[in-house]
Parts: sequence; C-alpha cells; structure tokens
Amino acid sequence: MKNNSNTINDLHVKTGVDINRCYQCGKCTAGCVLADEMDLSPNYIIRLLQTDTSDNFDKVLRSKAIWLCLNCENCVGRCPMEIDIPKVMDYMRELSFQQKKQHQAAHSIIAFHESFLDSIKYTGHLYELGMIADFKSRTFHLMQDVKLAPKMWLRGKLNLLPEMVKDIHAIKAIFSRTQNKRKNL
Amino acid sequence: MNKIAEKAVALLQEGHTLVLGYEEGDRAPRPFFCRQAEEAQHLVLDERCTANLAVYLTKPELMGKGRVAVFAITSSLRAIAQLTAENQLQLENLTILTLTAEQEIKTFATLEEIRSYLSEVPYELSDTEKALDEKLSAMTREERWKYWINEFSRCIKCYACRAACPMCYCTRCITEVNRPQWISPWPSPLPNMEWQINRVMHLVGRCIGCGACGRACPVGIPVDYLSKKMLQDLSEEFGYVPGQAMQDGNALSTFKPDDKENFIH
Amino acid sequence: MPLRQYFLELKINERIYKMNIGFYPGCSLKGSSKEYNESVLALGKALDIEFEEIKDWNCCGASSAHALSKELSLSLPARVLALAEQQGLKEIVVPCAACYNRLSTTQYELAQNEELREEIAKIIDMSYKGGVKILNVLQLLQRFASDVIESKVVKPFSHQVACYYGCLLVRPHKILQFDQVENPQIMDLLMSKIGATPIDWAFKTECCGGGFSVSRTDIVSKLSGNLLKDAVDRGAKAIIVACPMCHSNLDMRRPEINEYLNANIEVPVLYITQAIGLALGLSPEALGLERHFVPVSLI
Amino acid sequence: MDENSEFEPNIVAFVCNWCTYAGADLTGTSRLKYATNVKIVRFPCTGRIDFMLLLKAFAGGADGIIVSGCHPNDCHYTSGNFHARRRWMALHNLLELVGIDVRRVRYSWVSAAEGAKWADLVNSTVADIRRFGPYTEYQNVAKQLEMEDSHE
Amino acid sequence: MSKIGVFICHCGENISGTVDCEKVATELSKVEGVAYSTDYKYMCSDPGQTLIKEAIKTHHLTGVVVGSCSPRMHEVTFRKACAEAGLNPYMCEIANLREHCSWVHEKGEATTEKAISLVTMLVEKVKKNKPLTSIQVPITKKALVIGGGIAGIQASLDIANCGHQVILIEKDPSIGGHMSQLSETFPTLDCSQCILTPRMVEVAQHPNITLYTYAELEKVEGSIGNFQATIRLKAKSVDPKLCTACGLCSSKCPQKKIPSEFNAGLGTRTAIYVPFPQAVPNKPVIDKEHCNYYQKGKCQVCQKNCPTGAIEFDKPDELITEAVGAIVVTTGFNVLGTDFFPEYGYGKYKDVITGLQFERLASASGPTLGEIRRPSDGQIPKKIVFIACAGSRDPAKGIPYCSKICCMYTAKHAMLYQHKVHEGESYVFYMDIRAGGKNYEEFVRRAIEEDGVNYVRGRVARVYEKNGKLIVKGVDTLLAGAQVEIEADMVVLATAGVSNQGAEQLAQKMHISYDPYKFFAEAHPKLKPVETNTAGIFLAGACQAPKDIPDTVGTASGAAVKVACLFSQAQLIREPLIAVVNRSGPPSFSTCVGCFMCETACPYHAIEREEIKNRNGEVLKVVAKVNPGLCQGCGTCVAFCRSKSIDIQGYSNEEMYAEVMSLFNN
Repeated sequence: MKNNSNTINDLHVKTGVDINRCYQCGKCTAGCVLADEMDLSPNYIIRLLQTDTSDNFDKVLRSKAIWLCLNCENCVGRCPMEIDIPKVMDYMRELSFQQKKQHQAAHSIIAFHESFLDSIKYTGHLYELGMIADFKSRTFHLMQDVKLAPKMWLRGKLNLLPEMVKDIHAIKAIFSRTQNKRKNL
Repeated sequence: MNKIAEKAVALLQEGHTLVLGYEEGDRAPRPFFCRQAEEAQHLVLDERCTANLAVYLTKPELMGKGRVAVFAITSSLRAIAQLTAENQLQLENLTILTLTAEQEIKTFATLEEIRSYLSEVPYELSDTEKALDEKLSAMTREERWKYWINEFSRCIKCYACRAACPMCYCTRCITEVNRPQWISPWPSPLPNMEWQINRVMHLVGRCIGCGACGRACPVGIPVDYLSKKMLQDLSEEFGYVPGQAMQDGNALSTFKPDDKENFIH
Repeated sequence: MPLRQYFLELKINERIYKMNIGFYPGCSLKGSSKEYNESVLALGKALDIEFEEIKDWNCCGASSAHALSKELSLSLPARVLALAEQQGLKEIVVPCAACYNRLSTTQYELAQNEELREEIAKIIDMSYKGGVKILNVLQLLQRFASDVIESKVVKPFSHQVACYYGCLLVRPHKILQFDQVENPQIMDLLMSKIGATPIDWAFKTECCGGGFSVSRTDIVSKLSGNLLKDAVDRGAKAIIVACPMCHSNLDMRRPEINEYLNANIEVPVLYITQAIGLALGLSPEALGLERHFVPVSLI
Repeated sequence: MDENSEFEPNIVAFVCNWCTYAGADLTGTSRLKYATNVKIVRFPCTGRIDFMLLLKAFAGGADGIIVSGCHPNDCHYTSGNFHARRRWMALHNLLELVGIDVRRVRYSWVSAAEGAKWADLVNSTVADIRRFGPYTEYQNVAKQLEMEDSHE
Repeated sequence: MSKIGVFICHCGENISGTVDCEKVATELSKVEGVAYSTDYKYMCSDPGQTLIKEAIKTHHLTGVVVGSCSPRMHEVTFRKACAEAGLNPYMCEIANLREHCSWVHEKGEATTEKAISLVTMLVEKVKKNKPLTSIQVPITKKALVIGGGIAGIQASLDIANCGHQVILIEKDPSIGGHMSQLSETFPTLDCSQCILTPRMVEVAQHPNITLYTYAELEKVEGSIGNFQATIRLKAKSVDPKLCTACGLCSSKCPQKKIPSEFNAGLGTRTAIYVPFPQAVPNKPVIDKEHCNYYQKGKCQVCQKNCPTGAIEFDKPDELITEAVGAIVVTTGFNVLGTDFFPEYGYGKYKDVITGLQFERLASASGPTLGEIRRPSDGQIPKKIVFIACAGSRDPAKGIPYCSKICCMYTAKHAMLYQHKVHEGESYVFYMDIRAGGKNYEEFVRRAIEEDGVNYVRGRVARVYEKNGKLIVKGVDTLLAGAQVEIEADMVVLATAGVSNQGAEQLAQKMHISYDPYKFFAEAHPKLKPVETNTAGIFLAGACQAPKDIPDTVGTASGAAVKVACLFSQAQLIREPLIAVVNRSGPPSFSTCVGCFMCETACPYHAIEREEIKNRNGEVLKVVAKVNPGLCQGCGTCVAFCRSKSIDIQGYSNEEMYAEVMSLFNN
C-alpha cells in the first residue's frame, strides 16, 4: 500500500539523501561491522524505505538496527552512489524516538544517550560518574562496571564532582530550543 | 637638432624613402611625412602627439614602394601589432621606432618585441571617458536610447571616424555595399546609428582604443566611447588586450566552448 | 603514490608558521582520558607549541546527540566553534577524534546550508561564521613534529606497532578530507620517524565499538577484540591510537575483551602523543602512562 | 497592460536548419499549438545569422526577434552556434550601451527533438513582447528615415 | 523582371483544414513579380507535379515557390520537378505551410495571414535567387583504418575484399589488439588466438592492404572523398627487410625485467622484443624507454649479435602522407586501473588481479601456459573469488555506466577455472547478470548449473590478506543482507572498460565528437551507429563503447560497407550551397582585404589563401578563396566578413535580406 504522507520525500528534504539512487549492491552491509547484530541489514533498510509504504517505514522505525548503527561511516565511504546511510539512521532514530517506537532491545543504548545528554544539559560537560549512575538507574544494570569505577578513580580517570560550564544557561537554552524543535516536528 | 631628427636623418641615409612622424601644428603636433634629410629638423615626438600614424601604413599610395620608418606612439604600436596579426603589414619592410619613458629611442625588430614592450604599458579609459561612462550607466535604458539617438542625429555621415581609424582598412566598406543596401547612405538618425553599431561590431577584439575616431568627429559625437567601452566590457570574456592581438584569430572568429551564455533562454 | 611523496604533498598544503593554536580538550580528555590530555600538553611543551584553551567550552554531544536530535547535534559543536571565533582563534586543535569529527561535520553541514546556519545561530544565540580551521592531533604533529622529531629522538621507540586510526579520524572523507580513507598513512609515517616499525594489518580503520562502551559492552569487546587479535597475530607489540574512545575500549575494556576472545592479550595501547613523548625522552608520568589499565611494559 | 491586450506583436525567428527548424517541424507533427505571431526564417546555421539582420528587422517593424539554433556541442557544423553565441555576447553588450531594448531579442537553443520547447519559446516570447508593447521607440526613429527617403 | 510561380498545396485537409488556401493563392497573385499562382489538393502527387511543370513551361517561370509541407519533406521532390521542366532546381523554394502553420495554429484569419506572409517571404527570396549547379568532388578510393584490433582487422579485410585499397595503422608493434590477449571466448569457449591469428596473417598477406605497425596518426586534413592523412612511423630500430626474426637479439638483450604489456604485467619481456609469438609482423622493435643504448648510450648487444645486421639505432621517426577517401576509426578500449579501489587491495596484494590478467593466466600462450596459478607463489588457487562491477556502475569511484562485457567474461573466467581446477571452489559476487545476447544466458546458466560456480548477489566491501589467505568480506543481499566472508587464494576484479588513452586527442585531430567518457560519438545512436558527424569518417568496435567480439565484428563490417558504398560512386555530388569569395577585375581583383579572420572562423579549414600576381609574377594581393570540396556551407564566415566579400550560395546576403524585409513591407 502506497502511503500519502510522502515520508521518503521528507527524508530527502530533511537529510538531502536520495535513497532512490540505491541499486542494492549491498556493499554497505558487506562492510558493516554491526550488520550481524542488526535485525535489518543496512541495504535492506534502504530497500524498505525505497518502497515508500508506511508499513515498511514503520518497520524501520521499530527496528533494532537503526540504534545499533555506530556512524562509523564505512558504508558511505564505499557506497558507489554515495548514499549517506548514517544520516538516514540519525533521521530514523530521531523519528523513532519522538514517535516512541524504539525497539526494546535498544533500551540500554537510548538510556545511555539520554543519560549522556542529561549530563551535558545540567553540567555542559560529560560528567562520567553522574552519567554512569544515571544510566544504571535507567537500566537497572546496577552491577555493571562496579569493578571498573574504582579502578578508574584510582587512576584519576573519574572526577567525583562535575566540572560546570559557567554559562550553563546558554546550554540549557540550547536544549530547550532544540526540544521545542523536536516537539513541533 | 633633436635626437628624433638625428635618427630620422640616419634612417633616410640608410635608404629609407619615408620617415613618418610629427611636426609642430597650430594646435598640437600633426602627422609629418619626412622624405628629405633637410626636413628632418621639423620632426618632434612627445606626449602632445596623439594622431595614430598607423592609419597611413595600410595605404600603399602613401607608403610607396620604398622602405618606411615610423615614429610610433603607444597607440600606434598597438595598431601596428594588430594590423600585423591581420596580415595587413609586413614588418620586414618597416622600421618601427618609439620614444621610451626614459626618452630613449627604441627600435623594434619583431612583433614579439612590440608585444612585450606593450605588455608593460597598461591600457585604461581616460578620465573624461570614465566620467561619460558613469553618466551613461546612471541612465535608464530609455534615457540612454534618447541620448544616443540625439547624438547620432547630429552625424553628417562624413565617415571621418572611419578615415581616422587604423583598423578601418577595408577597400570596400559595408556602407558602400548596395546589394543589399545594409546602411542607407544619407544621414539620418537610424542609419547613422546602424553605421556606428557596424563600426563598433567590426572593431570587437580589434579596436586598440586610440580614440582617433572620436577626435576626428567634426560634430563631436563620442563614438570612440562605444568601441572603447566594448573593449573594456569584453576584454575579460574574450581575453583580448589591445596590442596583444590574438594570432589564432580574433575575438569573434574564435570561441571557448564554455563561453558564458547566461543571456540564452 | 609513494608514501614519502604523499607525505611531502600533505606538508605543502600545511603552511608552517608558529602562533597560538586554539585548544579544545573535550570531556574525555578532562575525565576518563586524562593521560591523552597530559601527553598532548607535554608534547606541546617539548615542541614549544602554545595552546590556548577555548574559554568555557561545552561538550560536543559526541556519540549521543546526533542519535536523538539533529539540531542539538549541530548546536553543541556550533557553540564551541562560535566561542573559538569570539576568542579570535584562526585554528583549533581537537585531540579527541569524536569531537574532531562532530566539530568538522557541523562546520561542513552549516557551510552547505545557509538556512540551517541561521537556524543554529538562533539556537545558540551567538554569531557563527564558520571560518575556524579544525585540526586533529595527527595534523598537528604533522605540521609541528614531522620535520623535527627525527632529530629530537633520544630513545627510539623501536617496536613493532599497529597504527589504529579508527573511523572518526578518516571518515567521512568528503567532509574531513584527511589522508587515504582505506589505508591512511600519516600515523605510520610519524611512528617510523621515531624508530617504530608500523605493521600492515587489516583493521586500521575498522570500528572499535565507539560509543557503546557503556551501553553495549558486549559489542565493544567483540569489535575491539577482533581488531586487537589481528594486530597481535601480526606481531604488534603496541597499538597506537589517536582517539580516546578507541583507547578506553581497547584499554579499559581489556578484561571483557580477553573474556570474549578467551585469551590473555597484554599488548599495551598508547596514544601517539605518548609514544612520541617517550621517544623524545619525556617521563612516563608526564605522559600519564601510569593511568593505563594495561601496563605499558615497553619502557 | 490592458492597452496592449489586443496588440499582436510582429515577431521574426531566425533559426538554424538542422536543430531548431527541425524542432519546429516536430512541434507541427506533434500538433502542439502556438501563437501565429512568429514567422520563421531558415538559415543553414546560427553562425550564418548576420547581426545587421536583427537591426534591419527592428527597423522594418519587428517588435521581437527569436534567434535559435543547436545546443552547444550539437552544431551540425561543429562550431557555428559557438560563433553565434560569441557574436551575440558582443552585440548584446553593444545594444545595451546604445539603449536598444535587448529584452526583445530572445536567444535560445532548441534541438530537433524539442518540439515542445519551441512551442513554449514562441508562446513565452509572444507573451513577453505583448507585455513590452510595440517597439514604437525604434520604429519612430526608422520612420524619420522614410520621411527623408521620400524627400529624395 | 522575374516571373514567379506560386503553388499552394492543401495537403488533403492538412493545410486547407486551417488555412484558406484559395485566399493565399489569390493574395499571392497580387504580389509584384508573381506571374502565376494557384492551389491544389496534393502538390507532391503526380498531377500536382505535372501542374508545376506545365506552369513553368507555359508561363516561362523564372522561379517557383511551393507552399506545402516542410522543405525537409519534399524540397528534393519539387526541385527535381522544376529541373525536369527546365528550371534550375535552386530557383525553387518551399514555404512551410504545414508543420510551421496549419498544424500549429487554429483555423482563422491570423493563420491564413501568416501563411500568406510565409509564402511572400520566399517569393521575395526566390526573386533574388541565382541558378546554381551542384558540385562534383572526385573520390580517392583508398581507406585508412586506424587501429589493428579485431575491429580494424575485420574492417580492413572487408574493404580490401571489395577491391579497394586499405591502409591499416596500428600503434603497437603487432596487430591483434585485446582479442589476441584473450584465452577462450564466450559463449563458445573457442580459443581466441585460434580464430584471430589466421585473420592477422590474412591482413599481412592481402594485396590490397598496406599495414603500418608501430605507427600513429599525426594529422588529418581534407574532407570526405579527399582526406590527407599524415602518419608517423615510429622508428623500430630494426630493419624489417634484413631481419629474419631469428630471435637472437631478444635472447641476448640484457634488459629482461620489463613487464610485458601483452601479458598484462604478469610476464616480462626484453627491450628489443616481439610482443608475442604469433605477432604480425613477427619482427622485433626496440623499446627506447627501456633500452640501455637509448637510455645510457652504451650496450648495443643486439647489434653485435644480429647475424644480418638488421639493427639500425638512432633512426628518426618517419612521417608519410597518404591520400584517402574514407577513414575507419577502430582504436578500441582500455581496462580501468583499480588503484582507486584501495579496499580491494589491487597492487597491494599480488593475488588480486584484473580480468585481463586472468585471461593471460588462462591462456595457453600466457606466462603459466594456461595453468591457473597465483602470481605470488605460483600455487594453484583452491578458492577463487570474482568481483563483478569493479569500477563499473560506480559514480563515486569509477564510472557510472555498465561495461557490458564483464558479466560474460566473469562467467567465462569462473567456468575456465572450474574446468582447469576440478576440485577448486569459485565464487562470483554480482549485482545483476547482464547476459543479453545469443546463447549468453545459457552460457551463464551452464557456469552455475554444470560447473557449480557459486553466484552470490552482493558487492564485496573489502579484501584483506591474513595468513596467506585473502579475506573477502561480501554480502548476500538475497538473504536479507547476510554477510559472507570467504578465505580466498585469489581474487579477480572484473575491471571496467574505458576509452583508450589518447582518444580525446585523436578525436580532436579528426574533428569528430566524443561523449563525456571520451568514447567516440555516433552520428545517430540508432540509425547511424557507425557514422560520425564528420562525413567520410566511420567508427567500429570498442572505441564507441565497451563491446564484445560479435558486436565489434558486426560494427566493423558495417563501417566497411559504408566505405564500400562511398567508393562505389564515380564521384561525390554535393549541393552547391557553399561560400564563395567575390572576384572582380583589376585593380582590386576582389573586395576581400585578406585579413583572413574567416580562415580562423572556418570549422572545416576550407578557406585558402590565393595570391593574385601580375604578369611578371609579383604578388599584388593575397585574398581568401573557398575550397568547394571542404566547405560545408555553414556560412559562419559570411556573417563574419566585415566587407561582405564572402557570401554563401543559396543563403546569400541579398536573398536573406529580401526574405526578412518582405515581412514588413506591408
């Protein structure tokens, strides 16, 4: 079923990536370090999007793969048609997150991202200790890395207190503004 | 006896039958055909000399068969370079001299020497021309049209502009072509304009910007502005510099595949 | 083309002059990768390069922002670059490959799209021109070290090394325009200048698992494990990196990695700045070597 | 411009034999309709078109002129259209200088396959010239000539 | 006083449907100089033509204007009719009332008005027309064929067998081209050399063929029927007349490590060499770039050893000029280097080779005598991977187009491998299999079904070496993108076919056009596949685009026929629509002032310089003159001539002026 929301066009407009150039050679997948972890391989994702049906679009939004992509850019570097797949992944992740369609296996990854961003939001920097704590509380991976943290501290790799950006309001403002952006998307 | 005169005498003794130069005139120095050593002392050469002597070089009846020497000012040199590129002059039976900025007499043996000498001398519009340029470019198109039609309506079709131009050496000018009659012979604003447009179009990539045409006009139409302005506007696209004539054909007989075509729909 | 010639050409592009260079450490260098920061600064001193830290800089958003919000992922780096402009910095060094990548990408995206540029400028509420030149550590060394180190070497770093570039330094080539994508050479050349013998191996630019260090340690140990194994199999006595993420994954996650490989790989992982520092006779402490999880047994 | 709504412009088209003339033929065979104001004059090549013919057309009473030939690199004579383009660069500049209304000269490339483009070109040109109105400005000056002509 | 006849055609309803033909005819009869004006249902029909002929005779017409369909349709017809009635055909003009009027306008006044002016325009033109007689150009019945590959060989033989002289030039020391390098050929697997070498010999022995190897085209002047081709015969440093091809020189040559072009770099050759055993001619040449004598000034071992003293050092290249009537370009193609594919490690790993190199490995005349052995250690590869589209369909790094032949030769390679290494395993990574061609699809099926070649649909991301194996990381897109990793012993890249080096310069020398990829352009992609847009120059083979052998041979014979057709005419009849420079009596002789700007403007170099001399032979004036054989009648010179001294027949200034001004005289 063709959908009329014309999602592929949006994708093209917002990211500048024209996925219709893809002729499914699969070189992206062949070189992807995470393809075997993914539920949908990169080239398959592009194919699903090419069909421009809301079903298939949704399939991608709900996939684990989009969250597994590490943006290592191997695929773009080798794509004969220079299709920027990581950009597509970012775009799909953002949509998936807004529409609350994240794959449950991506929970910890998203949790990490959120903790990471919160840390920036409140300190302007990545406050690792706080971030990890926050991450654990989100994921209940309470035991994870209990051995690691002290070792890090011993080696002076862990700051007990966050280092704050002085003009923290500027950072907060950036967050709220982009927040709104995301709302009215 | 000035060094120009001395040189002229020498040249005549060397067997030149004619030395082209300037002599004092009532207003400014005027062209002077020096054939005898005795006349040589009349010769002068300085910044007051403006007439473009090159115009005579293409007239066999004036040049005769013998060897000719010419004291050329910069614009004449430009003309000579261009005329040579257009197969109108054989440099080997000409002796071309000029007075350098250091007041030295320099003799040129080859076209290359002339070109390299000229490449030192930059070409640009005079202040009066710049003024006119500003005045015109400030106008709307309609105003420009009125301005020029008004100017051309004063033209009396004497063709002094043609006679004075070293580049107008055709034995039959288009104005004399009557099948078809491209340009009506009698003076009237439109044919007058048509004549000027032809003149200027024929000078694209050839005009050396000496301004002789303008000075020659008895009714003072700034006809030289048109060709000079074209020279300036198009020099970049056409890579044409006055005096640096293109050997492989002129601006209109050659092209670049990537010439600009922003005006094409 | 022959490496020497290639190297020369790279040098020609880099005009050599001495001046204050902006410095953007990024969060990792202030926290989990202090030693990188220390070694960069120490090396800077040794080669008398003046660094000027960007005042009140913020995190670039690294591996997370772009996953959740395009605007955010552009705004955070944009602020950093805007600050650098305010400070009148012509160019800035960004040792962290992740930051380097994000900053460069942002600069590129904003240069491509005027609308976006204005939008982001509004968001960060600062003026943004985008003229600042962004250098990674290798480019820095290339300009200030490559011709001089050979003469300055006191303790040749005479070991077989695997130069590991990872993804963020070389890709996307369209944006970074840095070295050869599939087979980069700059690190190898620098290392050979201090007496090391870089090996030819297969995972030079393969991903280590980057941002999954915490969230998907299993993936990290697998990816990092594979490349570590290849390097060791080919006789590498040390892994040389220029990216804190690669370092933490290869160093801090070593137990998990060994577990995955069920092997006991002890090859140390050094920042190139540390390796060069050692060769120039700087003390292990000055280079923060003691902070490593995998002891650096080479010295 | 209401006063020009009934005005039927007099437009002449100078086209090359190999591309645009054939293109216009294709317009016919595909039965595409366009305004009757344009009359085609066939030249072997745009390189043949003398700039004086443009001036003469205006003098004769043309309100607009179309010049069209092969696209760059498609010239039947390999380079005629390139020469034409250069000549037009110069003339365009000069007409601007003397204040002739260059908008009334429409230069274009129409290939033998672009029947539709030819129809569009004609229609848009006719529309434009309608908007500009008759080129009386020029024709009046031309008339002065005729008057003196009759004095002869 | 001209008497013009006007004939308005209804074209059934086609014109009269929207144009009032009667009115047009009556209106035209009022035009000054029109002696007869009428309209008729079908002017092109027999009665229609008779009507015109009769009118010409009865009214003594001096010119005819037919208002009908486009001149591109029936100009010839009507001009012929006029000629039959004794009127010079060039006194007949066609007003395009159908395509340019009745078909594009609605019925009405305006349409009829337009029709009237269209006809009037041409009446005014015809009044000024001059009778013209067509030009006859003699034809040099000798063809030049450039490139001695299979295309050049085929074309030469075909033309020669039609009884015409042929000059075949080849830049390499031997003819044969790429085909001589191939092992077996698809889809029949017959040995390439076995079918090629007899033809090569035939060329060498054919009485009508003059063969110049080690020769290149320097320049071409002239036009169809009469080209002047200047050919550079590169110095071979060996006198073929004295040389007995005993081979002693090569065996003694100290330079032994030069990569052999014939073996695509897999073998070596000496500085004085015969490219391959079956070479034609089978005489050695000295490669100056590698010869000690030419490089260092000493050695001359070959000279010392030559029993017949055939070695001639420091002999300069020779330039010869040949008059030919037609040219066939068969310069072939080239295989794309793969250095831009670092991920495949070509050049880095010895055992990653190109398709052409595999051909040499598989060829009985190759470095391994036909055994598939890996270049690195000479072992027989147990596992081999073929990567299709290495460069093709890859705008990012290679070329956007499909190279057409790779699918087939890859299938062939895999097949040959399976035939030679029975226990071997072969994989082909492909995107699409393009096997359009007689018995092609069957061939590929055979590779898959009978020879058990593993076809995997997907591209390879990278190849790297590990413990002596080449790790190939690919994908199977048919398994929803499952990754495939193969430990191969050898990898063969199906490298793209690209235009030959120097193609661009050659095209410019001959004034023929080429596409963005530097392949030569056909005059029409479908209907003129072997013609170029320069009359008398034809194309064949892979210089147009990658082609397989059948296509190449087909186009070669096609081009040969075109040449034969041309040569079958007694002489070329050309339309007299060409430029002429006016001439008059003394003293001016011509209004041309000899600025020769027309010379630089002419795309056909048709402008010559004529010296006008007096009785004692002194040059009075140099003026332009048009070579009627070369002038194609574009008229660029006419618009350019300031003094209007050059004009073009059929489109003269006077005619065009009259035609244009007629529009406004109302």
